[in-house]
Amino acid sequence: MSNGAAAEFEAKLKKYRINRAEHEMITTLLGHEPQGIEWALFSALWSEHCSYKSSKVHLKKLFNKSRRVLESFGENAGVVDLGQGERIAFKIESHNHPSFIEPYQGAATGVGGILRDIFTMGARPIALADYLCFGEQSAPRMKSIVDGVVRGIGGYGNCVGVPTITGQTEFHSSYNNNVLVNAMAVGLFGKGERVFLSKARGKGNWVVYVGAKTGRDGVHGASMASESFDEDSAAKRPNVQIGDPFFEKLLIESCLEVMAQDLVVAIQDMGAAGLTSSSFEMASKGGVGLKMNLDDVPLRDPTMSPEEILLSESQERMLLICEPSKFEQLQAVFHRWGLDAVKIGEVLDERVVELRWRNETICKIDPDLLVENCPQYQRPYSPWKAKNRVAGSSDVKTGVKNANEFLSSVLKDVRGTSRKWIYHQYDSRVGAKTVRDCADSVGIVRLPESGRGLGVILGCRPYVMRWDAREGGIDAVAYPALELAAKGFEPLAVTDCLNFGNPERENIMSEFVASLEGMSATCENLDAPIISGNVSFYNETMGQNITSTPSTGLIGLRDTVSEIPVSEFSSDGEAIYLLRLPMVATGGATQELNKLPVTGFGQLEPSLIGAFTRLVRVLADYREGGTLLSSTRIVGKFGLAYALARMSMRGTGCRIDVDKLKAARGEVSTDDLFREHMYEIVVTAKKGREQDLEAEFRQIRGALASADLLPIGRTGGQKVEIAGVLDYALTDIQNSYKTGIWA
Amino acid sequence: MKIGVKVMPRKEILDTQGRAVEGILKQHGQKLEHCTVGKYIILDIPETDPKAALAAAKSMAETVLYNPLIETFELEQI
Amino acid sequence: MKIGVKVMPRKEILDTQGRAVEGILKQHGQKLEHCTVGKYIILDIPETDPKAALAAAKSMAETVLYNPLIETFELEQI
Amino acid sequence: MMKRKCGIVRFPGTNCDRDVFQAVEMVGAEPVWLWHADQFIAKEYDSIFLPGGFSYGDYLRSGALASRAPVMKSVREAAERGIPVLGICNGFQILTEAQLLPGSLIRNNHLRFNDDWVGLKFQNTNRFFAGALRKGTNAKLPVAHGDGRYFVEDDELKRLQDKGQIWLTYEQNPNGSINDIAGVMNEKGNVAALMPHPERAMTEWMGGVDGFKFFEGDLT
Ligand SMILES: Nc1ncnc2c1ncn2[C@@H]1O[C@H](COP(=O)(O)OP(=O)(O)O)[C@@H](O)[C@H]1O
Ligand SMILES: [Mg+2]
Repeated sequence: MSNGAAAEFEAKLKKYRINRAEHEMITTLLGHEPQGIEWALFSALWSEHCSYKSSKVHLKKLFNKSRRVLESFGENAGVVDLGQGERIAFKIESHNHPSFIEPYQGAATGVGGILRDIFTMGARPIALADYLCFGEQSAPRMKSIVDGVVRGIGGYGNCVGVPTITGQTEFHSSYNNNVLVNAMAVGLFGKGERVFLSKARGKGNWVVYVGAKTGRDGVHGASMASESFDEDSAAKRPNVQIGDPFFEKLLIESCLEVMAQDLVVAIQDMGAAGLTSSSFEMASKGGVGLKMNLDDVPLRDPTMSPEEILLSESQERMLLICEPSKFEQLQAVFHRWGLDAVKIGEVLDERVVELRWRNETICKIDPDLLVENCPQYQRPYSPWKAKNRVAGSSDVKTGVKNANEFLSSVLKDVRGTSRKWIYHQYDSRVGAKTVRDCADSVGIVRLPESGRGLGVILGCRPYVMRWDAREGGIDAVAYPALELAAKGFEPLAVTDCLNFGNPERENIMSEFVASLEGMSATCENLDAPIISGNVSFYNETMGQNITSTPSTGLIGLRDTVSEIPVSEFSSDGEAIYLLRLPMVATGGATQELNKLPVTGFGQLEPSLIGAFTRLVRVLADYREGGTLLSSTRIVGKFGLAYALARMSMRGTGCRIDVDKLKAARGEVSTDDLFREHMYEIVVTAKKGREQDLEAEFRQIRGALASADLLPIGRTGGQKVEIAGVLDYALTDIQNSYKTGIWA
Repeated sequence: MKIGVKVMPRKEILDTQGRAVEGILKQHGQKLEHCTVGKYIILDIPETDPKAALAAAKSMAETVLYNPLIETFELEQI
Repeated sequence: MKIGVKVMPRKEILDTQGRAVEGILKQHGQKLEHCTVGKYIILDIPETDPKAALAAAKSMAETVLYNPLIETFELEQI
Repeated sequence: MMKRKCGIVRFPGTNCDRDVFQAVEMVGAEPVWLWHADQFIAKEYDSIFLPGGFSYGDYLRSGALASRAPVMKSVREAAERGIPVLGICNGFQILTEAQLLPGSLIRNNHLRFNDDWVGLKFQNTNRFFAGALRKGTNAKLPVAHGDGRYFVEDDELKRLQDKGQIWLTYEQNPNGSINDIAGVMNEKGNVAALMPHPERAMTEWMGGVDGFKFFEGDLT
C-alpha cells in the first residue's frame, strides 16, 4: 500500500469504527475487500450496540426459561403467558448518550423507541417505567439535564397515552458526566390477539415502509453509542433525533389495526442503525432475502445519500412484510390515520439483501454475514471475590451520631427525599387501568379481561453495586422481587438493562460477569427468567466509568386487585412486625451519605431469597376473609428508621418497643437504626388478624429456619418513636420529605 | 429598546409542530407548500444604543432562549 | 413566497412563559426590563404576488393559527 | 329499556377514548365511536363525549387543530339541539377553541405537566352530567394536564357567575385557573366540560368512585 492509500485505509477504519482484525474477518467473509456501502453496513451491524459482541458469551448463560416464556432474547421484546389468554410483552432499554447530549429529546426518543419494541409485536402498551441515574447537583449542566430528562419522558409518554406507573431515581458523582436514562415498556395481548415476529417470509411478499419520512437524524448513532465519550463528542454528534409522540400514537393505532385485520406477515421497528438493522435482521431471522429500492424510501431531504438513508435513525418508522394482495387494504388503514405506507421492496428466496439506488445495485450481500457472523469477544475478567467485608454486623459503622438529626438530613437529601417532583410530571392513570401509581412502591395495573393485577417494578441499587458487584446483581433482582411479593404478587419474569463502562477494562468486565452471575442465580431461584434486555457499554467519559448499573424491570401477577397492602401506616393500634431473612448487614446508603467507605457483613444467598420471596408473597396475598397484612414496606436505603419514617408519611405514626426490637435484631443503637439488614420487611397485621398471621407464618416457613416474623411495636400517634434512640414528629418528617429534588 | 428574537427549528431537524399544522392547513384546502413553527421573543432592554441592545439580546439568546442543537435564532430591532 | 406570522399573547397575564423566561434571564444577571414570548410561523405559499400571499396567510391565521381571545397576530413578508 | 347511545369523538392523538368507552359501558350505556373526519347525525345520540388526550399533539394550542375538524360541525349541531355534550381535559380545550364554551385554557402557571388527585366542589348543579351531585357537593378526581389554566376576561367571568355557568372549582388550585375554575357549562347546561378525569375514578380499585355519576346521564 502506498502511504496515501495506507492513510486512507486507516481513516476508514477510524470513521467506521472497525478494527484491523475485524476488517480481516470481513474481507474473508465477503471474499473481497469491503467496498462502498459495505463499510457502513458492517460498521453499524457489528457495532457493540447492535451485535452485543462483548456480552453475548455471558448473556447466553442467563437463566431465561420458564413454562410461561413465549418469546425471549432475539425478538423485539420478551413475551410471557399469564394464562387465561392474556400475555405480556416487556422490555427495558437505555438512551444514555443521547440524553446527555440533548436531555429532552434523548429521553423522549428513548421512551418512543421502547414503546415501538412493544407494539411491533402486536401488544398494546399499557405501562411505562423509568430508571434514572443523575450526577451531583454541582456537576455542570446537571440541573438542566434532570429537568430536561424528566420533561422528555413525560412529554412523550403523556402524549402517546401510556401511563408511567413506577420508576427509580438515583444520584451519584459517577454519573456526573454520563447520566443513565433507562425506559421500560409493558404491553398486553388480549384474548385471541396474535404475537407478531420479525421473521420475513414468503417469496414475492412486499417490503413496506410506514410512518415518518427519513431525515438525516442520528446517522451513525449506533456506532457512536458504542464508544466512550470524549470532549469532542459534541462536535461529532449526529443530528439530534427529534421524537414526535403524536406521530407515534398514530403509528400505534394503525399498526395494531392492520395486525388485527391480519394484513401483516412480519414487522420490525426501525431503531438503532435504522433501515439497515431492521431489514438485515428481518431477512436473516426469516432465512430469506430482500430486494429493496432505496429510491422509494420517503425522504425528508431529497439530497440524502444511500449511506445516510440506510443509517438514519429518524424516529417513528416501521418496516413490515405484507402479501401483495393485502397491500391496498393495509395502505388504506395507514392513510386513514394520516400516515404513509409505501412499497420499497420484495422478499427473495435467495439469502441475499440486494439494495438498489438510481437503477444500480449498490450492494448484494448475505444478511447472515452481518447479523450472525459478527465476532464474539471473550473480554478478560477475573472471578468474583467478596470485598469490603467486616467481621460482624456491629462492625458496620454508619457514622450517624444523632438519630433525629440524621433522619432529618436524609429526608431532605436528594438521595432520600420525595420523588414527587418527578412523577407528578407523568400521567399515571391514562388507560384507566392504574391501581397503584408512582406514589407507591410498586406500580400496578388491572388486566381488563381477567381482572387480575399486574405489578411492575424496577431494581438495581447502585450503592450496593459499588459495595460488591455480585451482591449488587443479586439485589437488583431480589429487592424488586420482594417488593412485588410484599404486595402479594408473584414475580414472573425479568428484563435488564446492563449499563456498564468500558468492557475492554478488566475491572469493568469483572463486575459485569459477577453481577450477571448474581442476577441469573437469583432469577433461577425465583423461577423468574430474564427474557429481554439491552446492554449499554462504554458509559465512560474522559476516563471515568459510571457505577456498574444493571437495572432491572420485573413484572408480577396477583389474582385480584382487592385488598393489596398499602405502603404506609393507615390506622392506629395495628401490630407492627419485622418479617426478616438476615443475610447481610451493610451501611450502604448511610455510609455514602456520611462520606464513609461502604462496608458489610455476610453474603446474599439466592436459594434462600427464592424461598423467602415465596413466603412473603403468600402472606401478602388475598385470601378468604381478607388479606392478613394491611401495610408492607421493604427496609432499604438508610435502614429501619428511614423505612418507619416513610411509612408514617400519611399521618399515622408508630411506637417501637425497644426490648422487642432488641430481641428481633440483637442490637438497638443509633448505628443499627440506619444499617440495612438484607432483607427485612416492615409489615402491619390487619386488626384482629395477628394470631392468624403468626400461625400462617409458622405453618409455611418450612425449612426456611433463618426467616422470622417478630413483633416490634404498634402504629399510632403523631411521632416515630423508638424510646431513647429516636423521637421524631410526623409534621417534621412530612416537611423534610417534601423538600424534594433540586432541579 | 425592543429587540425581537426569532427562534426557529434548524432546517435539517424534524419540525414536528410544523408538520402537524401543515397537515391541517392543507386539509382545510389552504394553498401552502410548507409551514415551520418557531418562537418569537420580544426583549425590552434598558439600552438606547441599538448596537448595545443587540449585543445584550444576543447574549440572552445564547444563555437561555435557544437550543443550538435543534434551533437557530435571528435578532431584529423593533 | 414566504410570509411570517407573529402570534403574541394579548396581555401580560396570558404570558406565563414570558414571566418564566424573564425570571431566568434576570437570574443570569441579564439587564432586561420585560420579556414577551410568542410564536413565529413561517408559511411558504405558492404565490408570487405579495398581496395574494398576504391574503392567503391572513386566512390561515384566522382559520387556526391564532385565538383572538388570548392572542394577536401580525403578518410580514420575508 | 333502550340503552342510552353515547357518541365518543376520536381525533388523531386522542388517548382517553378507550377509557371513556369503558366508563360508558360501566354505567350500562352504549358507546359508539365518532371519527374526526366524518360528520354524524346528531339527533341519533343521547349524549356526546369529547375525551382527553393530545389531539394533534397539542401542537400550536391545545385543542386548536381538533376544533376545526369536520366532526365538530356535528358536535355544534348536537350542542344547538340541546343534546348533552361533555368535554374532558383535552375535550374541554377543544370545546373552548370551538367557542362552544367561553374562555380559554392556557399553560399551567408553573409551566409543568401536573398529575395528581384533586378535591373539587360543585358550584352549580348540571342536570345533564353528574346531576346527582348537587351544588355544594365535594368530589375527588384525578387531573393530568399541562394546559389546564382556565382564563376569561373579568366581564365574562361575571357573566358566568351570574348565570350559574361555573360548574366545578378546585379546592386547591393546581394550575393557576382564574377563580379556581375546573369546569364550566353553557347557559343551557347541555354543553359542559372539566379538566379532571371522571373516567379514571369509576370504581374502588381506581382509587375513587366520584367519576361514575358523570356518565349516568340525565337523572332528573
Ligand atoms: N424516575 C421516576 N419515575 C417515576 N416514579 C419514580 C421515579 N423515581 C422514583 N419514583 C417513585 O417514587 C417513589 C419513591 O421512590 P424512592 O424514594 O426510591 O422510594 P422507594 O423505596 O419507595 O422506591 C417510588 O415508589 C417510585 O415509584
Ligand atoms: Mg423503588
